[in-house]
Amino acid sequence: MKKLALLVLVFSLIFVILGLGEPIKYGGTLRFIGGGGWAQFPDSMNPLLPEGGFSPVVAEIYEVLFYVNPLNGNITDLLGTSYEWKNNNLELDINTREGVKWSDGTPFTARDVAFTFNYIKKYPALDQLAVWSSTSGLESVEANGDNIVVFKFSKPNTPLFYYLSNIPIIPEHIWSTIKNPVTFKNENPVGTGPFLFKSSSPQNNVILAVKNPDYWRKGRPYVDKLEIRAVKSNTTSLLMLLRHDADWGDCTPADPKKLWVDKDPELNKMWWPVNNANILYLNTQKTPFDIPEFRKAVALAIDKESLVEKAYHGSCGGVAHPTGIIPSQQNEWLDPLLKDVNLRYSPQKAQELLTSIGFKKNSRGELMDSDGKVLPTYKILVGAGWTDYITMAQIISKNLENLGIKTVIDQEAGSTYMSSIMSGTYDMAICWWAGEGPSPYYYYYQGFYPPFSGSKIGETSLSDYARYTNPIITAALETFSKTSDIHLQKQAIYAIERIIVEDTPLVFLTNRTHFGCFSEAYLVGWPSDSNPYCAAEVIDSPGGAMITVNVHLK
Amino acid sequence: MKYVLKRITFFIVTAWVALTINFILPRMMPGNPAQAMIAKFHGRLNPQAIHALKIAFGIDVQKNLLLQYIDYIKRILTGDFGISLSFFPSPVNQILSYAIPWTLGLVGVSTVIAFSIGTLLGIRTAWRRESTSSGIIIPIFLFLNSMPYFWFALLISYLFAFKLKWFPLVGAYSLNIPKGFNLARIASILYHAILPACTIIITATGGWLLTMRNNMISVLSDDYVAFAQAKGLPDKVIEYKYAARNAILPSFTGFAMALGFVISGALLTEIVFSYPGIGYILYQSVLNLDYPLMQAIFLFIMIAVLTANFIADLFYALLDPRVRTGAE
Amino acid sequence: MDQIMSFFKIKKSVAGMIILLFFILVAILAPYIAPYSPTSMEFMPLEHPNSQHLLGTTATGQDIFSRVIWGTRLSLSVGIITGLITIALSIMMGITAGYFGGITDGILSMITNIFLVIPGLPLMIIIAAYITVKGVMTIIIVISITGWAWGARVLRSQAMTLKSRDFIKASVIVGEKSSHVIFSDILPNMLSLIVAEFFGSALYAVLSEAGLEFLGLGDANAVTWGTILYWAQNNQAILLGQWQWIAVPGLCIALLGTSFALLNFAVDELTNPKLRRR
Amino acid sequence: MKTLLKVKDFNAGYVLTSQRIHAVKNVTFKLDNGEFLGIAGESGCGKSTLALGIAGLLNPPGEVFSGEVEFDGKNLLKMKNDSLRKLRWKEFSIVFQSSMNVLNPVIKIKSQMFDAIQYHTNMPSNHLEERAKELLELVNVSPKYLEAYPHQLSGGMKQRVVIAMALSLNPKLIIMDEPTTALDVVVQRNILQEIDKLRKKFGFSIIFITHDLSLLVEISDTIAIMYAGQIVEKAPSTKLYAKPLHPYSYGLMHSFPPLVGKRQRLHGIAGHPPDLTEDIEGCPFFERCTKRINGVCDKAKPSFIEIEPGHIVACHLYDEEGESSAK
Amino acid sequence: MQSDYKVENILNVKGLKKEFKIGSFTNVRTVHAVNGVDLGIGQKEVLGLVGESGSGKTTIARLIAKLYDPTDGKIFLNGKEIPHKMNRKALLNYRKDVQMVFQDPFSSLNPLHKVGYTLSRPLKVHKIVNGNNNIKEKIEELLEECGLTPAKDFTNKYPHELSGGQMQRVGIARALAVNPKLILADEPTSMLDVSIRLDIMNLMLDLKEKNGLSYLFITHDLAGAHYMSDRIAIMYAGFLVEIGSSDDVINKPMHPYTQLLKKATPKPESGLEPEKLDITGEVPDLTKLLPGCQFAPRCPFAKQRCSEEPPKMLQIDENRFVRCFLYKH
Repeated sequence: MKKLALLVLVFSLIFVILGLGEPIKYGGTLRFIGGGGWAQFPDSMNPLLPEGGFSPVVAEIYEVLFYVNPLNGNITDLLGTSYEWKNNNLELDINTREGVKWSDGTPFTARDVAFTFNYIKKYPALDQLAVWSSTSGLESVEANGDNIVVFKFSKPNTPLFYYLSNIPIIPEHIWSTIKNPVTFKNENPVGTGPFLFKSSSPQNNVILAVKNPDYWRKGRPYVDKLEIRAVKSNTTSLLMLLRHDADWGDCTPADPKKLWVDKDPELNKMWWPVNNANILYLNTQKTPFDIPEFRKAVALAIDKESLVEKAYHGSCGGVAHPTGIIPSQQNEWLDPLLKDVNLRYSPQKAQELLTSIGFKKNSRGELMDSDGKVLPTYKILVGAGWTDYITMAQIISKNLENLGIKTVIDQEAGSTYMSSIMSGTYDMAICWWAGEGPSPYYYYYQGFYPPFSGSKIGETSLSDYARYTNPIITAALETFSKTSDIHLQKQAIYAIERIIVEDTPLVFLTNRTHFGCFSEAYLVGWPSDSNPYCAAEVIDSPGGAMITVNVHLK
Repeated sequence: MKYVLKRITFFIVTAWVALTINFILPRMMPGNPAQAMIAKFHGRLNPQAIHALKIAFGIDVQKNLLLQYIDYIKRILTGDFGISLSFFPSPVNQILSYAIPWTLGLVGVSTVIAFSIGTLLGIRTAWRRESTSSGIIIPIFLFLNSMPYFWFALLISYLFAFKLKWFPLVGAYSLNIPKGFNLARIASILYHAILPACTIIITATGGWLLTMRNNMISVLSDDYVAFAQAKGLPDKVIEYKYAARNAILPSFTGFAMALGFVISGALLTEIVFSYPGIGYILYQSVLNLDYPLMQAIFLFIMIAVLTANFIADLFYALLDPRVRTGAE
Repeated sequence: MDQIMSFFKIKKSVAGMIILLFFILVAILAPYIAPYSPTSMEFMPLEHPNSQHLLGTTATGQDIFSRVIWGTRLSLSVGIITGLITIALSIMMGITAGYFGGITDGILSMITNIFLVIPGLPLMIIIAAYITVKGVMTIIIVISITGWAWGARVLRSQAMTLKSRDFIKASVIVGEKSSHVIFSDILPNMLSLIVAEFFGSALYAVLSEAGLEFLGLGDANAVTWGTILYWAQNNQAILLGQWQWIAVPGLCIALLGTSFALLNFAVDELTNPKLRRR
Repeated sequence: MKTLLKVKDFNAGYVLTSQRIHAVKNVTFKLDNGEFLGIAGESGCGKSTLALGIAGLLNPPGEVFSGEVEFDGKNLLKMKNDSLRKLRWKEFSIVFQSSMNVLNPVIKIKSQMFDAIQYHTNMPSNHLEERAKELLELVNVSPKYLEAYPHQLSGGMKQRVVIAMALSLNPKLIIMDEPTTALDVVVQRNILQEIDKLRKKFGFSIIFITHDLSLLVEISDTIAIMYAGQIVEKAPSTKLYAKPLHPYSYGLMHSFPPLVGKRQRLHGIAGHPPDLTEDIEGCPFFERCTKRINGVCDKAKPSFIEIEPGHIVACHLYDEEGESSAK
Repeated sequence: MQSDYKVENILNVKGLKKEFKIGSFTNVRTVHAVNGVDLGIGQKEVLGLVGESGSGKTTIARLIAKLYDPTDGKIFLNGKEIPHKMNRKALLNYRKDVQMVFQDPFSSLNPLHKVGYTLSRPLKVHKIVNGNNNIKEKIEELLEECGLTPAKDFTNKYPHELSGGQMQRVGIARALAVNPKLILADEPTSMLDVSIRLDIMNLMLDLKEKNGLSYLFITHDLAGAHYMSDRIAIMYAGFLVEIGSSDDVINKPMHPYTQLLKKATPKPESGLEPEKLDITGEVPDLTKLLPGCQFAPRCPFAKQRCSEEPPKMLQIDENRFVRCFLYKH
């Protein structure tokens, strides 16, 4: 009898193990390495400063309401458990999680959430996502009891949910006494997140964090420790990864396949999901860039395949779609009629288009406008030292030369580059979409919404770098933001896409990606195409924090 | 005393001019730190953050340049360098305090070693001028001195740290060592410093060698050396007490300058070895238009150079009585 | 004449001349030596050295050998032109200060000292980062602005020494104008020092250019040894097994630098009476 | 009197990459204990090379080609470097031409006085100070200057210090190479007076090299006249002054306008010395000589003739052959 | 005021004074190089200026040559006062009359220029002759005049191909090129070999006769001064202490310093036993001007008064002046 019982026990154990899969191993250290971007980790742990303004460990300490995966819009509940739009989308109710405690033991309530939002209203310097800006329509945030937060709007703005859910929530009982939160460094952070700050060594550029034993998600995180390190060059971070001195790197090997994956395909994994696009901005406030046919001709004249190959060794997620929509959002948001539209490299078509608007080449092969004037030499603006952009510019320059358009490459230091783009003094510039989000709305909104555009050259254009606006697009954007009905939103997006394809306000070059290099030497559970629980964001963002709670020992 | 006064006058005037240049230069350039931030994050930063950043950085209101200048001078005089923009909101002083000790340690010690080796070799090659070894040593060091030092750093880092794994790839010390001042930590620091120090020493020694050699040869033809010989003194005494002691004097100014510039760090070495130090910080502060940090570092460098010069002059006076007593 | 003859007797100067002449020849003959255009991206990327591509190809499919050959032109020009501009600035500041003395000297020396005290590389970074038109000319300007002060100091003291020589006084008493005294009496007598300083500046220029390019502050679009290194490093050439991509341009810089250093050394050796081998 | 120094067939010069300068040719002379020998000659006549060569201080490219130097019974040229070094300063010392610059500017006088004494004698350090003070007092320099640096002394004082140093080990011979040329006449006279006093006191010999013949005839016992690397005449100073035999000596003697007496036109020696890189067939003075005998003087080297005891001359005018053809 | 100012002199200086500042910024000391010197040089006269190094004799020459601006005092050329600051034209005119020969022939010729070029410059600058051929002719004439024959051989030579004496002759030819009235000769023979010195002095004397020149002949050698000069002036510590005809000063020196100089100078012609000196030869410190006579600390005849009150120049007879209290004041 005893023996039988033992046997049953053993079998049932085996059954359990087989049935539930392998048990996850606990322990170990997750070693992150960042290259290039950080000269030195900021030692501030104030989560309300802009990204990069705080120590990367902060994202592991402070949580947001929801993690909205920008790749697919999937929502992971964090401090929020559900939300509901009410009153013609003029009110948003968010239910907050019960039983969560701040790391100092104080219970977390909806009042902390309301406090956080009202706090950044009071200190505009902390409102990094501009949720309180005049265009957002947000009017008030109040707690309704311990578990509900009510957001009231003066006009409907459903896309704001994405930004609202991305604000790190801070404990009222600590922050209410802070005199100047803008320069507050928050050296003893108290949060609700999966990790607790342990120490930092600014000299070595290393930050250590340990698992929060009282974290509300039972059993998470799997690893005991986080070791976050920055090195001063991209190559060094790659060398660290190759030496298995790091498990996860935010590094951009020139050719990630050859330099990383192929060196040990068993262990070396990369996932570079597309999150943005590289765009050749044509300054539409300057002739001839104000002529749609000219813009389209430029688009057709550029060998985008070659850009993908030469500038990115094929690992940028391919040629961008003519609408600029990233691939993972195309199934849902791309107008089916536009599915097969492309602006494939065709110098001949480009030539024809130019001829159609009266542009001709002269005997020396220089392009003349319809008045017979030779086009001047245009500058292609890129950031100094950005090799991918410089390579693209070199190719574009050669491509345009075939059309008879002379260009030179203008390499500017970061601030000058951005200033030229924003003030509209550039001719052509390679840059990115000035906005990311779980649907194309966010790109289009930042890219074409009139308040973000400068009315004339010299006037600041906050994010509409091409300085292009279109009443149909404006109307469509407004329709989208007024509704929470996905069908209506889709129609609005389709309308915008059609304008873009027709008018070519921007020349889309290649896709852009996040750069996740993961090593399975010690840890597994990394995000991937088959398990895209986040977008391989860097560790200092809510998306990065998703990775730290998901990886575990092999 | 008058000598000191004179040096101080020069010190102050130079510092003032340099400070002013320091103030004007970055402000002549287009763009602002908030835009630099946007560029730096390659699209990761929401463009709407510009507004918030400007408020945080205090650049939302355009102030009169003169007022800014007065404010700037005032701040510097009170030792308040403000808050860094690229490492917002860390105070500039704090960032410097993280970086400067490492720079001083690595670059300073390497410079001293390079100077010592170079000077010693310079003495020897000058003394044994016609020997074959001198004939070989000089071209070798000329070559080493002509190498781009970052290139050399790349090669040795790849070879000795990555391939052979004899040395660590990055950092200033190992993480697995208990905090505080202990032997293991010192050993670890030294271990991490070997490769970066080697790049500096190997590429810098040649310069000192040549300077010292030329000084030494000049001195060797001086009459007091011949006189010492006539006195029947042993060669070593002549070589060091009579020749080297005098020949080293002109090297001091250069050495002091070099020591002063130690503060500016060895940017490319820091990058290749991810070694902490002021060079990279300065580089970042420039790229990110971090005026407060940039200004502070420049000021520090200049003060260091001027101070080093000053000390060198005093030291010179100590070693050369002609200067001390004001002979012509 | 004697000096020129003995110049050729110093082995080091001959070695320096040979290396320099070699590079000058390569620069002049670049179109004939280089098999391909240095900017063409038409080849298979990352080929290892083979008979078609002696030094392999870059990640963007450029022929590295052709780039190194063409790069000689710009790198050498940067070295020489910067050397010339630097030495011209040094002469202007140093000799004017040394010859005229007095207040002129006071002001010019102060400026020189300030430029000596301001750290070179950081200043270069600042200027290079902010000059809005990127190009080789920028690099030349930047290095010249930051590099003339040492030379000026040396030339100033030399001018002061020369000024006390009797033949200068003789020229003054004959009634010569200051400009004539400077150009006919002072400058020619400092020629050897100027030549030595020139080679010193050229060495400094070549190394600084490489450093600036390596940091990405130069014109990444130009073909120089510095940019070849920059692209190689950015493409992690060593990890790709493309050793030659990084080794060859670096070696070229070091060799050109060595030739300048050797020539500097030789001129110094020859004309400094105390260093001269009797 | 005992002979202290014998120099025989001494040849020295400079070997350069392109040429070889034969600066001292077949010089032979003797120096007695306590003798004051003056060597007079113009720049480039090889007098300094001779002095350095005797002392074994001719540094490359300088070189002693051949000859013998017998000092106190020891052959200096055959000696090993180390033993020669021990001899220097102790047995013979040398005071340089550029005596203003022979003191190391950055070291105290004291230390520069001590080191030679220490090296050669192992004198205990408490005695060193004593000795140094004594030496300075000998040359009329206040002992307080022991603590001074060279630049704090005037030129005359520096020269006195150097002379004191030369005396420090009681050498038998002091070679003085134009020790007073750079000094003003009054200072020069003062120092010479002192040297004379010291010589009488300690009895050392002096080889005194200068271009100033009028000075030399006043101070030295014997004078040797050098021209183009050779001694052309050697005689007791009184005799040389009264009757210079060699045309060069005569010319040199009359190149100094007299201070007192009537002003009258004098004439120097026309032309300039020969190039020492080339071998001269006959008499080196041939080109400039007013009494030259063509076909003799330019063909054969004159040999030494002792005209009177102690008065020797190398001139064809005085050898039999020359004399006959002159008449 | 006692002085030998004479209107008919080619050059007169009155109260000439020069101070140099040494050190810089805050550590300035003043060197009193020349302290109120009065001098006159007559037509076709050689004035010998004798003194030890640092006595200010070279400074006087350079002041007269307009290489320095005087701190105080006046210079008269042909009886006309010469302003301190002149425009280029006036200065050229002055330089045409007053030229200089330097001490060191090795340093006074630019080593990179041929003799012909060096000599052509004054001819061109002062437009003495025009046309290349004429210039060439004139150069050869000058060279021959200075004993450099055949002249054609010398025009194409570089200084290093010449001997010291030849270089000095070129230096004299250069000074002569503009037909000056006065030549300032700053120790022109002291760097030359003894056998050459007389030749140069003789050349200068011949040229004087031939061209009607005047010389200021500076030397530290009393015998040389005696040989060359009509009159001799003795300087000490920036002061003129004695002046008189050459024979008078040498044979009957009045100032104790002149007497000392004479004693110290070798003169085998008056007996081979050197005269004993009882004065130490320490040089005066020019940065500290003494209240009395500068020579007082060394003077065997010094009295109380000598260190309290500066002696004035005392006229002994028409040509003789001495600055000493030993003589009736």
